[in-house]
Amino acid sequence: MQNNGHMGPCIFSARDVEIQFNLRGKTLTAVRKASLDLYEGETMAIVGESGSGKSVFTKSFIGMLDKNGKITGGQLLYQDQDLAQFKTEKEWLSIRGKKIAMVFQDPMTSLNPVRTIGEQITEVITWHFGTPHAQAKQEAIEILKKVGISDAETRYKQYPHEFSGGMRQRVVIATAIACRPQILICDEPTTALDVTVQAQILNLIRDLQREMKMTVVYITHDLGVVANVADWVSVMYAGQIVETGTAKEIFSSAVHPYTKALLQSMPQLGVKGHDLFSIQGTPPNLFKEIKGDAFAPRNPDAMEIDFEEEPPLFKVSDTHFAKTWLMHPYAREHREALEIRDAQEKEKQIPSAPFDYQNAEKLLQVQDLTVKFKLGDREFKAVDNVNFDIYKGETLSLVGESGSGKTTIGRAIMRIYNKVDGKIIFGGEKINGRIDKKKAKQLHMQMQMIFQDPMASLNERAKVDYIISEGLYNYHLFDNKEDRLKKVENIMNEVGLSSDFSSRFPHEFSGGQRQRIGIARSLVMNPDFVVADEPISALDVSIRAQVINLLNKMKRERGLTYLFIAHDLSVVRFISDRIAVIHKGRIVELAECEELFRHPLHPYTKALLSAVPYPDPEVEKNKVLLTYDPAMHNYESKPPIWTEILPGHFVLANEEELEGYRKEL
Amino acid sequence: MEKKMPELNPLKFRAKVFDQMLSEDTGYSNYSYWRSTIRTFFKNKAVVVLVALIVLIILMSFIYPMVSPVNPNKVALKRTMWNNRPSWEHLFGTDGLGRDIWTRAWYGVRNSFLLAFCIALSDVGIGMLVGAIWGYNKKLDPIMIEIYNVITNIPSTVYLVLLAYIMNTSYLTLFVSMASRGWIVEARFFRNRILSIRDNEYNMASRCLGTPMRRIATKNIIPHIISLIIMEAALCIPYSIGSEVFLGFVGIGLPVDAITLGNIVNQGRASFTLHPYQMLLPTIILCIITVAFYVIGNKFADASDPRNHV
Amino acid sequence: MKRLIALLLSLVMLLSVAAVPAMGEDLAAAAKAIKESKTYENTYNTYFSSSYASFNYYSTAYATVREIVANCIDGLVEPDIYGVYVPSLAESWEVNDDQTVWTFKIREGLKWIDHTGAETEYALTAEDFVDGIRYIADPKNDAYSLRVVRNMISGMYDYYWLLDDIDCELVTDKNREDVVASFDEMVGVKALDEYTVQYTLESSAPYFLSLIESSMLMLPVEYDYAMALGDDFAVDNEHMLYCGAYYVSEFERDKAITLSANPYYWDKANITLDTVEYQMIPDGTTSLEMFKRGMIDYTSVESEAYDSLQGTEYADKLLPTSHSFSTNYLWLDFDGENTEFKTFINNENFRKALLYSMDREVLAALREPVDPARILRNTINAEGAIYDSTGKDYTDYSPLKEIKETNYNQPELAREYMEKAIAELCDENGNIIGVEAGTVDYLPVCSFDIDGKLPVTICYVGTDDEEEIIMAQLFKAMMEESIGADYIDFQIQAFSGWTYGTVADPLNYDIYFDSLSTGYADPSGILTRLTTDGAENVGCYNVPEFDALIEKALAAETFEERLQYFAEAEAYLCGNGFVIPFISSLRGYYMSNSIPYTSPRTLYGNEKYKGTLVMAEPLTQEEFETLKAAYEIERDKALAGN
Amino acid sequence: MGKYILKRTLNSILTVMIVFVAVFMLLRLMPLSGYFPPEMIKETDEATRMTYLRNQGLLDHPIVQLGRFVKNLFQGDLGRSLTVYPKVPISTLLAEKIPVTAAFGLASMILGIVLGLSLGMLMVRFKDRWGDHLGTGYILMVRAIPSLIYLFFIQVWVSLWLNLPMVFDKDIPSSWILPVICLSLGSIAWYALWLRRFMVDEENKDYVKFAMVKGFSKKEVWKRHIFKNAIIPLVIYLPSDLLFIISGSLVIETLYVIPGTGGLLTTAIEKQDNNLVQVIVLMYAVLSVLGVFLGDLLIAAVDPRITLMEDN
Repeated sequence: MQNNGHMGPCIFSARDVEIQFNLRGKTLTAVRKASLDLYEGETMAIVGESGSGKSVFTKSFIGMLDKNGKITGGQLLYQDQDLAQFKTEKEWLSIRGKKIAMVFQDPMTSLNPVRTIGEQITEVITWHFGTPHAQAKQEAIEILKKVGISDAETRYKQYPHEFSGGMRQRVVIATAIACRPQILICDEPTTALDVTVQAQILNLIRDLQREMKMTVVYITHDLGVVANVADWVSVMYAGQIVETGTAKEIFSSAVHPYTKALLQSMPQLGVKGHDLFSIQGTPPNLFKEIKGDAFAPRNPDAMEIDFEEEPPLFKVSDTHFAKTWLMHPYAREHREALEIRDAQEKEKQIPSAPFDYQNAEKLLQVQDLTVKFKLGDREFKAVDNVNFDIYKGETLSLVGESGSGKTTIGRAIMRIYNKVDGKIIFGGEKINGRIDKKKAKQLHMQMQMIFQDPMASLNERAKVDYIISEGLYNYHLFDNKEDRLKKVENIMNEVGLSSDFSSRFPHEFSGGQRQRIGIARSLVMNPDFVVADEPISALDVSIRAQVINLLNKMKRERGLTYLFIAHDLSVVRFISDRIAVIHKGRIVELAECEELFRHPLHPYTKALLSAVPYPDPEVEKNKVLLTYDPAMHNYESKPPIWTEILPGHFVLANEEELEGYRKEL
Repeated sequence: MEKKMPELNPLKFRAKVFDQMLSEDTGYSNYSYWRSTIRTFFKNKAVVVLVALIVLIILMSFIYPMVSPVNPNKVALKRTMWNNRPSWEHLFGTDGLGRDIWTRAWYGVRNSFLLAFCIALSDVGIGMLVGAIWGYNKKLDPIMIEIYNVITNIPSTVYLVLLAYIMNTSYLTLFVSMASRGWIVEARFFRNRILSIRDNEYNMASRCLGTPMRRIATKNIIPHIISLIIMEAALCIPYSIGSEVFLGFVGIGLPVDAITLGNIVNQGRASFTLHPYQMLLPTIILCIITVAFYVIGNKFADASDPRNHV
Repeated sequence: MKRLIALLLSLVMLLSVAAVPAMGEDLAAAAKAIKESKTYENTYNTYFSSSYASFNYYSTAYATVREIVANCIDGLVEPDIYGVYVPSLAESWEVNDDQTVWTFKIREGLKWIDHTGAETEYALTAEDFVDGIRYIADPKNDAYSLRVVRNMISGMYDYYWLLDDIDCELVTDKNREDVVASFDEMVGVKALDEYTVQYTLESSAPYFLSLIESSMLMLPVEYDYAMALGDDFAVDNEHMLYCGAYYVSEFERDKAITLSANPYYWDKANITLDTVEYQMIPDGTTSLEMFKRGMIDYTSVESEAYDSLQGTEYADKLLPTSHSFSTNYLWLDFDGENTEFKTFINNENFRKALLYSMDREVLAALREPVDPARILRNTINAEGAIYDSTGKDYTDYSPLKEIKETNYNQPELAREYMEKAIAELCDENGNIIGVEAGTVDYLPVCSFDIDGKLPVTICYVGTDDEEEIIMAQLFKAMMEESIGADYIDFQIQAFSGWTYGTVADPLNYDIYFDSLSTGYADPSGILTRLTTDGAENVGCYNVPEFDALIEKALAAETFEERLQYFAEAEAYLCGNGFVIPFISSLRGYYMSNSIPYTSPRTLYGNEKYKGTLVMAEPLTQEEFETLKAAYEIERDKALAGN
Repeated sequence: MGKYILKRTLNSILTVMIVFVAVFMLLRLMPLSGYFPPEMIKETDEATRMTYLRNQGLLDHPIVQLGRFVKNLFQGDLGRSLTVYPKVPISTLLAEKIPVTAAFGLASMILGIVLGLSLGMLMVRFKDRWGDHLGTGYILMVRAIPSLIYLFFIQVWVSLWLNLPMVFDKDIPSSWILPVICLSLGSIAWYALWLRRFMVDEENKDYVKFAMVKGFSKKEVWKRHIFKNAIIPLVIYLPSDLLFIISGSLVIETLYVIPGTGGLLTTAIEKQDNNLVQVIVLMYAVLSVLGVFLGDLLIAAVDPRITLMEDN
């Protein structure tokens, strides 16, 4: 344990690295003098939002920059060579794979679809170490076993499309470690995976790192994951490392305003009824030269100096450094004042009263809804007789993994899928199947939908003005042009966008802003009921808080009712009144939000809760991971029934299991 | 590792009032799809030259016939006027009947280009409409695929000879027979493109808002495939001119006194070894047009792909 | 004074006559010298331009097939090198006094040979010639251009249509087999004994021998062999038998044909070539190129090519093609829907205007660039084709001679006639009397509007063959220049060759480009078809005077009287512009490695290779002239002799 | 698997039948006088022509003719040609002509694939440098300029320059060279164009980045990963190309006088030889449908992702 808190020697150090791209004739400085030191056998997490330059920075370590980007300054010292000076491919080949390996985000496209996975691993071994094919094959099978792939011999000859997302990521990791690299860079390896699978992959990486004494660089935007896996954390913003330190220090005593803001805007830490702390605005435009502290324009408590001079790296402790003028002696009293204020606000926030269900009237009832899809000649049940009600003014969350049918339920309610079995009753009338035109028109105004991917849900070739007023055009909800423009302006201000953006095209906005346009488009029709299909899962942490606050504000002001579809339980806790957990097309448990967190009954709910990463290293370190295996219920003889075991707490179980649950309560 | 500390004014260490709009400024990148498509398109020097050439040739072929006194079909009775070498008086020389090839070439370019343009218009026009309808409702699929198979399997010569007989050789006949097959091929091409756009979320959003099909097509679908339409049209023109020349060779082409590049080239071919200039010069113009349109079509396709807007 | 001139004249005559024989001897010597000086090959390489359909010489419409069959199957008689008919398969023949019964004595001991050159068991007998007629008389065998033979041989007309009616179930009381069996009684052809065949004709036919030589239908066939093969008969060289100078030893469809000498041929001494190699060459430019590279022994030379060869080593190798009996003429529509043209064409002055409006030499120059006048022709029957018993050419008979010699290239005269015609047919401000505006429907060829006023709209229709298109445009230029574009509006329509049936028969035209050829040594071959209700009178003119003259000619006693009436009839037709012949359809020039005038002089049939001498290098013009002069002298001697 | 094949075969048979009947009826719209060459119409009178037509059975009702044609077809008798080669059995015609065209077609296809793929590779390896420009120039010349023009130049000038025979002759091997080269020009350009396009697409894929990260050099990645993925989409066209080597090219077979099937269909249609047209159209329809079907089978065999179960 050296004096700077590191276990092993420093094996890689990036000093004031600057990377520039020329894009559409202008140069963009993606990384502005970032420095980072990697020590042997440790896991360094780099946290930052999209556009902060974290993946560009790490890609420069192995010379994988895009063809229009180049390192324009600084050094990359590794084994007393300066990688920044590498020009020819031959030089990089001595590093890539053997010394530094990398794993990418989307497992679906990382493997060559037309070659067996075994071949893709063996070729690495033979290429680097020249081992004969037979022996290399054995090694490959060993590695496959090590990454947790059952019966590796048969799976060796299979093709990538025959593996699930999680399995494929395990194969990618196996390929990366096949040549025993010294440093493994993981660029958001689990973002595209479901929560339960993500937990298993994180455990796998931790075990491998300990076993092979590798240095792992873990890039992510999810602080929960950081808490789970990282020893050291560096926070990156607008192309600079603004704060670095041990995981414990960063989570407990963060110093840089951006890091503090990131931590506070985590939904898991939110207090119900009050707005989440959210960082205003959007990341800075890297085309322009940035003066002073890049975060200053978005930091309400910024000081004047922050706008003029770029802060140097201050030492907070032996292992903790931060690049903010707050650490300067002059700023001491300003810093203490802020700390006191934050503490006071913390106590003030008392959670608001839970939603009272006694005298709320039912807005929407779903009675044994089943949706079937035809795939080839086989029929496949996406939703299997689901029952639930939504009360006026509440937010019901529907949580489940990908492919569980949650989106299908949302679309069935919005009549996008029209051939469904069972009944959907809205405001007392049946709305699925054939209904007359007038009723359909009315429905279109009363029910609206918000979509997941901000990039795909806006028409690239239409101006924002048309996008928002598309609904108005359809039903001529305006008297004349001025009236329409007025309506558009109001709704834009409500969602926090300046009205002079209305003549721009969608691709000129950031993810968060595009999502706000989507929301504006729905709410301009002032609906009663909104289906939000994973509105925040594609956004960065800070932007999520903004959208959640916006949705809550809309609910408060307009008395909306939400069906909130998500796959992350922790995020959902803050916003929802009741939560329904869905698995393979069937709702397994439905309960009031806090009740579900206190007494999860169904094994699947328990497994979900245990897999969700919590942004506190202590909690994460000693958390035990439960796995759910659907075979544990024997439903052949006694089919499960949807019973209300406690008032408002429903669970799908048969007689025998119900007995067990009652004992637990 | 402390950097030398510049002397600082303690006064600066006070909170500055927060400007919300400054935080929203994302740096308006005034990137518009069409402007950067055009910019990438014309960045390539060769394209600029070819476009200029094409515009020049087409303008000349439309203006020259109106302006020139020479009647392209005027036959010279004196044998000395037949098969003259290119001279100042006859820039391209005269053909087997003493007609001025220079004038005939320009009439030919105009007629060939008009014919090819109409065919391109009809192929792409009808093709897009049928493709849109076909792409939009799934139940049409089996029937349309059957129609596609049948039409493409019937040899085009059957149409040509039959139409040439029923409607006697004229521009209209050639147009109908050449356009009778092109549309279904274009329709399939557009159907595949529209299928990939149709299932995007923004189309689903429009449907949720109750936007009628008509406006979804005009506002959501067509703007995305405009660049494809232009590319297909540009590529269709050289193809049509090429098949017109082929028809001339096979003998089902246009009426005899119609002046098209195909006819001139075929008439020149008969006495090629003796008077190469008769075929060579119109061929050069023909090649310039077909090559130019082919390059423009391909380069436009590359330029209209957002990935290349870097 | 007159006596002096007469004296002088007779002196000149004497001298020329004297000189002629002198010249004659050394000419013959010179020709003989040329022939000795050359070394000769025994294979002749030539080419065909369109593919050979099949070898069935009875039913094929293709001229190209006649060329092959003429060398593989001999007829009863054939012309010698001077055109005099000499015995071929028939050793001798005699005819009764009114030339209606012809009896031929067949050469004995000949056998049919097959495609390998081996003798088959089938002997050549008189029965084979009878079977030839039996084969073509049956409608099922689709004999081609049967009309002439069917009307000539007695009883064949009724036999043919009886069988046809039976096939169409019009006649039900008789059955087919009995009628076929009754062939010998009904039809006038009989095998008197194993080696004599006798033809009885409907009417006297002094030209019967030329018909035998030119028409394929008179050739013999081995009936049992043909019937056994059924549809496969003469499909390719293996499914037929040969009795001529050569047989088809190799046949590669659309590519190459090889004729090998028949080892058992009765006139073996006269065969100079062992094999004749044909190969397919589609266009003139390629054949010229291959001749230059020495790969073929003959090539035709188009007029453009002629100019390009000047100054090259081939300039003196270009030989003028010999006579062609087919004449190109303009056919006029007297009863078409285009009322403007109809009123004018029925006016004699307008027809005369058309006659004089064309500069025919310019048209002829398309085919004969050097001496276009050579191929001009103002008469329907070709000169040098039909001779009377005194050797006088039919076209020299008095009224036709003047037509032959008139120079029709007089544009001013054409304009005068036009003005006369307009004076007769139009009122003063140019509307044609009795003609209203309307649309003329000549579909599928074309449809256009007429305004009933000058200029007269003329719709010229020709095939889309390149040369005819050029000719059409020349007509337009010439007529609009001579008669005047203010008086006539000349429109050109082209139709693809195959739809002839939809243009000529249904009168979908005003002026139509066509060609007629003298089939055999008698003007009746064409003229009888041009009468008012004749098969060839597609334009529906009515010419009673012409019909009367034809009647008189047919009823004439002596051959000379017959020719005289025919001459008057033809002069009437051409002089009054009912039909406008203008050039012979022969192709300008050719180059060849063979000595001319050594093979039988086939006027109507196709070139026979018997006796042809082929050298290694091309014949020069001057050698050709000497040989031609020498040959003509001998020929006149031979013709006068018989 | 069997169910899929059965469905596809039924579907193909339906298409072939529709094409067959459509062409049959279209041909019956042509005029009766079209069956006779011009000289024949002048020589013979109307009645004799009617007899000729009746003998060939052309006067019966089209449906009867269709029935008779199909009946003969099932007995393996393709009938006889009417006007192009009167009375010559079509089976002998095809037996003579198809081998010649197929020989040329096969030679040019092989040449096309070998040269085409190597040109494609050259263009990708030297992307945006001389290799690319050379290849694009060639493709431009072949695909944009109407083929008639440069084929004509080649026949006249190249045969003179290299003194190769201008016309095909089965006894002279050197006479094969020019026609095969001309025939293969088109397919060389086609294969080069598509290989380059697929290679460039694959180059931007994620698995290529991951392969490079594994430490393979660019050349290595080309060889091991990109080439195989780029070849797969081309495979689907191979069966059709192979089957259509018997179609021959009208232009080249006319210029070089190759007695193949190149101009057969066009001449047959012009001369209204119904029997011949019918057989050729049937043959081409069966081949094209078979080509597509085999293409799908081949791609399913080569590309693991595609299985025959789900309908495409």
